[in-house]
Amino acid sequence: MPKIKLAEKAVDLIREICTKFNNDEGELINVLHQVQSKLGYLPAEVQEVIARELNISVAKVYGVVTFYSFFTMLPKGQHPISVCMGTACYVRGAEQVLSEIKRQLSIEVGETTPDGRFSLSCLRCVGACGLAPVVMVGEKVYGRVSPQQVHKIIAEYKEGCAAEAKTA
Amino acid sequence: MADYTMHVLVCGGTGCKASQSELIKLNFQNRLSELGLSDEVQVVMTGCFGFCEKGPIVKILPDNTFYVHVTPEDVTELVEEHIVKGRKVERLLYVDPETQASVHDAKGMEFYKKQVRIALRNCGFINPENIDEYIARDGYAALGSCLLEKTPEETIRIIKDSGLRGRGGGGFPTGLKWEITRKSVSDQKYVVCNADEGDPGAFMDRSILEGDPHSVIEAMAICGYCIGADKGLVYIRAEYPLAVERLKIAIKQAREYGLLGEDIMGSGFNFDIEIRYGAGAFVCGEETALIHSMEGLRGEPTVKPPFPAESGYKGKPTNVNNVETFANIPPIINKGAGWFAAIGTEKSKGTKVFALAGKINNVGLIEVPMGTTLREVIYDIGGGIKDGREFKAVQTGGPSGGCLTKDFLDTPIDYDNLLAAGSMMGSGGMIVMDETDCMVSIAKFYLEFTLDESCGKCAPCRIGNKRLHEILERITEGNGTKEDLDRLRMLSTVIKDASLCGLGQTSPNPVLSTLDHFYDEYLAHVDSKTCPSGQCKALLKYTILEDKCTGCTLCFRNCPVGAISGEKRSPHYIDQSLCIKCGVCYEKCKFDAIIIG
Amino acid sequence: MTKIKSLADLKQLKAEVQSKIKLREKGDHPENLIQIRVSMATCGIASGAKETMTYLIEELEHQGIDAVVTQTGCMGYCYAEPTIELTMPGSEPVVYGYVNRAKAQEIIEKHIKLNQLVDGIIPVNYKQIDNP
Amino acid sequence: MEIINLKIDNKPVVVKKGTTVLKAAESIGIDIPTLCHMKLDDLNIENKPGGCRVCVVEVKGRRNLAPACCTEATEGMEVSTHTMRVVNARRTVVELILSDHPADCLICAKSGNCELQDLATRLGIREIHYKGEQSTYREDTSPAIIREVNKCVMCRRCETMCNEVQTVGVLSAVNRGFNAVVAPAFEMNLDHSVCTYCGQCVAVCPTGALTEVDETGAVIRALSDPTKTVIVQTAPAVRAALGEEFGMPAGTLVTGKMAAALRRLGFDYVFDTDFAADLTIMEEGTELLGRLSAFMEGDKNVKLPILTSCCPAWVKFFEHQFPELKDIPSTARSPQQMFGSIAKTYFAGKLGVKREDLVVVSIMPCVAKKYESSREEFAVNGNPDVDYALTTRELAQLIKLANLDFRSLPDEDFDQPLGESTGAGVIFGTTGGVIEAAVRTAYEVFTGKSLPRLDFEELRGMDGLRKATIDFNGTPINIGIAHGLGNARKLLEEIQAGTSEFHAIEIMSCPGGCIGGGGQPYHHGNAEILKKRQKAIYAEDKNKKLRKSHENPYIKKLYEEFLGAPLSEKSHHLLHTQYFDRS
Repeated sequence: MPKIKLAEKAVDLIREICTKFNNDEGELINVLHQVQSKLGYLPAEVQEVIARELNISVAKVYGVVTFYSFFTMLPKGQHPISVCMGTACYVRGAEQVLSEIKRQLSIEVGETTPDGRFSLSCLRCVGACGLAPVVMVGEKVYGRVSPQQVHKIIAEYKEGCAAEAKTA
Repeated sequence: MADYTMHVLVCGGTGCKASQSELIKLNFQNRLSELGLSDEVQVVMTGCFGFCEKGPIVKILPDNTFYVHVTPEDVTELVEEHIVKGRKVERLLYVDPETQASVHDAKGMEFYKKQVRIALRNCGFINPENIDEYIARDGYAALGSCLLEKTPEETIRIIKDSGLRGRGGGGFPTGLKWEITRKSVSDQKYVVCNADEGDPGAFMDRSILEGDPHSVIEAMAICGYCIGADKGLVYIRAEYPLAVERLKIAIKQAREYGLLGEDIMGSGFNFDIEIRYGAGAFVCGEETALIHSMEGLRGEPTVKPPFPAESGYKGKPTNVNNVETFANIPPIINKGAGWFAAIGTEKSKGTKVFALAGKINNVGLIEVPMGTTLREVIYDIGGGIKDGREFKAVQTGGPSGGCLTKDFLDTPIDYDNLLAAGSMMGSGGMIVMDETDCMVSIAKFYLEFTLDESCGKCAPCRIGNKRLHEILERITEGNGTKEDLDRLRMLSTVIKDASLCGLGQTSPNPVLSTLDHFYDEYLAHVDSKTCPSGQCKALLKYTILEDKCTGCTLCFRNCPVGAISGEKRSPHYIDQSLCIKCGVCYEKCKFDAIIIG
Repeated sequence: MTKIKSLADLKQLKAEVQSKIKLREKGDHPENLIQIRVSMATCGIASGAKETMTYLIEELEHQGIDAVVTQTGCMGYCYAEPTIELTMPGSEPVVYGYVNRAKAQEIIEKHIKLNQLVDGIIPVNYKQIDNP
Repeated sequence: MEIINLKIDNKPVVVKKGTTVLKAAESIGIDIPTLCHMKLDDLNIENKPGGCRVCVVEVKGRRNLAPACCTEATEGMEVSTHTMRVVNARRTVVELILSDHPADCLICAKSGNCELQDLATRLGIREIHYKGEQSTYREDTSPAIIREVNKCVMCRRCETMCNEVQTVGVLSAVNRGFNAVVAPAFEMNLDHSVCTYCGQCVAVCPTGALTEVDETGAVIRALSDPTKTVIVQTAPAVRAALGEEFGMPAGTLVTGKMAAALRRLGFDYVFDTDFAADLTIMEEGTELLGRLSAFMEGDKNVKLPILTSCCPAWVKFFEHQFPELKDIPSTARSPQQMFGSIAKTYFAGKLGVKREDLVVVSIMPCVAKKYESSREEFAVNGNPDVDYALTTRELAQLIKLANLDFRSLPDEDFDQPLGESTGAGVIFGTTGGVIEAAVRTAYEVFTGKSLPRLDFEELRGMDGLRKATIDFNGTPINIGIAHGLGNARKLLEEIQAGTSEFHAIEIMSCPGGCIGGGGQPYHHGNAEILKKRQKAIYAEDKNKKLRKSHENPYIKKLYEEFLGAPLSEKSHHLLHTQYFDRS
């Protein structure tokens, strides 16, 4: 497996997080949470450092990472889109909304657009069932989304990017 | 400036609106204006009263009079009698079904107030980020009285006597659980709060943690005192950032007040709480899996016994209760076991919080006494089915539960009745479905969920659910056979019987309960290859009615796959082998010449 | 912050905060003090409760209306988020649903300033356990 | 001791508290089928995830079926092991497992030895009612082990061996649900991992998901090549287990029949790795004495304890996990490699055969030996000292291919000169044997006296960690023994911490030593088999005329004719090695 060398800064960051949890293997999930929130994802090299710091096998770390859907080994898009697939959203048409997003971005669930702008995932009930169906873009929640609105929501972020590019 | 002395509230809920409540409002306004009373009486449209069977509803303030079944024609009488003369219109008053007496003051309408808030008592009342507001509403008084005035045994006795059962789904008696953990001998024990609410369509625990985090903290400390633990852990979904934030604030405030930490209120009892995060695994709601997850492992369940009460977190006796169970503890201590036991049914005491969702008007969080019927929940609180459609089923218990039909609408909700009906209480998700929902697809939806969330440890759940899903997929795609229906049932029975944990043991419930109650719908899918509710796309058949088709060619031009043919101005035809059932032709046809069968 | 070192401390604190809240609600200027609770659980925030709350605070201050705006948890009316509960001095609390900026403005202009009810009231349909 | 009374299939049973329903049933002759469960008594190895659900039984009063393997018998319990409900569930579960399993039994490496196959036969599965998608994974081939992941049934035995017993940590359950499988991190190939190739995963895998690399074809080709001289060496533990493959009771010694079979297979010379084991003792024992003497004389730089180095999985283990200790083990090569080296120099010279034309085949109880023989440092100009290392199982396969009726073969002797060995060489095959052999020689060399006794009972046994102090004529020598890498890790950590009290430590990767090697006939979870093999090894030692390595006449001759003396320059060149930091 070709190894990408992690930036020293990233290694230090992981070490720091592990130290904060006393390098206790029982804190593995907390460590993974914090590292992912800082680095965005958990590639193999990161898991190797965590394994070393907590003195556990990297297979075990990988076993845990692949067990929990919250952890990802792939970088997410600039604007991660999540469609709630809880029952309430499902019976109110989340599937149609999802397929419309897939169609418009030409990606499947779990993928990122080639320009790195959007990634798509499904999640289980964000607990905003009153607003079903619910779509989240980053931290922002969109409620009562219809397939017709998908274009508008995506455009918001496309324009946002364009505007950012202009000012930058 | 108007200075209203009287208000007329007209229900604007969906059900009442359908019965002309807007016209009622208009009539009121017109009549009042004619009498020159517009500046004295204000007419207001409200949200749903949750009493749709008796709608349209009109309430007149300040005398709190509640009129039912009001028609637009009744308005004149109401204005002239009640508003002008101050005489109540007897014939429109609500009649108490038990006493057969007309109710003059809505405050006396017990029936109307179907909800009793115990677990949710502070949600929506206090600022969850301010411990003082919690204390003002009796917060931490229960902890204080336990620590300083009661022995652990006495406290456990109260919980046992109250009849409280676990609200996470299983319904194990809480007091008994505490007693068993108390009796386990160990140098260290733990209290765990299961806040890994993962049922799709359930958000009770999230709401409690967001609205009243201190009640959970207080209850955990009481539990710690009872079982002999000085450490508590809250296992919470990482997908609930707001709940986490509020819980953190609450823990900090409790520590600052010395309500967590050492020597709480001078009792010598120490207790503190840590937060552990879930990471997106439904199976971690199962207590042994939850414990493994807290230990930094894959959240795979292990065979019970040993139960966590004997060997749990780090191999030490551990008491696991869910959020709602804990939220019930302080009021039980404060108001006594008898008070709590007086609410609910014989074997299910107290109340249950439900997250009401799906095709229902008033999606929301409700808390009703055990024994309330589904009909009351759906029609009197939930405001009935959305868009005036027909009720078809209600799904309780999430992926572990089942679908209940009309026949169960009058079944009182409690642990045992739901189990007997082929569903279960579960953690409290209640999803309402209408006639447009295909029950085979619903079963498939839940199976998909289970499939995604199965840990993969035991063979029946890992492979069996995959096979169940494949069969359902076959059926919804029109490739199912009658033998498939038998296979579904046989396989479901074994998965239930032989799986390792609660997830697998209940995962076929959505299949079995829909097979039981909607067998005809399954049959339609496999026999005539039709989906009665029109949800299964592969089973739809679009056809053009010759007598209605004008040959406008609009469908022909819009069909993305060229499945439609026909001469201009003569009836067109759909080639079924090419049709991808996208429905564009159906939408475009201006003459209703295309039907879905 | 002082520690609560005994049951007596807790009872004393309870009495203090209760009277403080009473003061806030009924207080010296009962004619002026208005209380608004904004339901700020996930559903509410997702529906814009934060914006509503900010608007209410700013607008009331701007207009010089003495009111206390606080956040609270889920009131249970998820279908009608954002929801607020308005208590006018001396009156029963009234719950409003779907309170966006426009609705909030209407509530200030009509209910708060003129003491008129506004369309969109949610009838409270549950029983609260009474606190001893 | 608390006693539990219960009823199984209406028969009363009395068992100790803590006994499982499975064991309780077994005690009255009720054989409940199992798949994932594995318990090796005396070795503290147990795998009971309760995951396969094959052993489910009905317990009165319980709503669901309970797994017999991890349900403790309780007072008054009433268990039914074959009601229709149970039988139906059990069959359905096996059908489900088969529905996600390739149906290539006929050509599967495990055919005939497969526990899943046996189960399907036993339950009379004739049809799979629930067909559907099967898992597909990439096959992973390494120098020693092949992972055919499609055949994984998630019994987790390999995971238990790799993590809890061996503490190597290569394998873990990964993913979840239908996609859950046991794999190395990132589903990488084994040869990129820290796998030691100990083969314990292979030894316990119930199906064909984990097997050794099959080299029988290459050996057949070499045997049929007239230009090659093909010689064979057989490791000590093979003779105590090979008979099992031919239906002989465990613990039957088949040394003579094995030699006869090898000769009939067409090997030009049939030699014994035990010879090389004696040679190892000469080198390693001398090294030990050298370090000990230096230590006694106050040399602070001397590295003690000395660690044995005959086990290739153990070598790879410390190269990955304790690279900073790589100066501590003896530099002596393993007997297999010493044999190869001597064969391709000394013996090839004697025969007048070119190195390239001499093919050295070894028969090993081990899969790691395949890896060891492929290590670059054990080859000259790309020509390995040992060309092929077959497992005991592969040899049995060859014998069957050659239509030999193994049981009726006569007993024959090994060829000379590399076939002569002492009892010391034989006991290399069990835990404690290497160090006992070393003590026999080192004592006499160190003290200059003849040993009063040859059987060191204090060094023998099956405990994972053992220690003993041997009196070297007034000098107490502390000896440690570990088998199973998890136990080895404990001793290494002591060394790291500087708290080790030992002068010499023997380490074997496999539980029981080579008799429990990954290449031995499958024990199917029966630890009694290992004990019987051990007994056979000690019996062979006892029957030998010569039982001390330094008394082996051919070893003496080898030094005289070729090597000079132990640790001579030539010895260093041919018989010693170095270790690498692989962390």
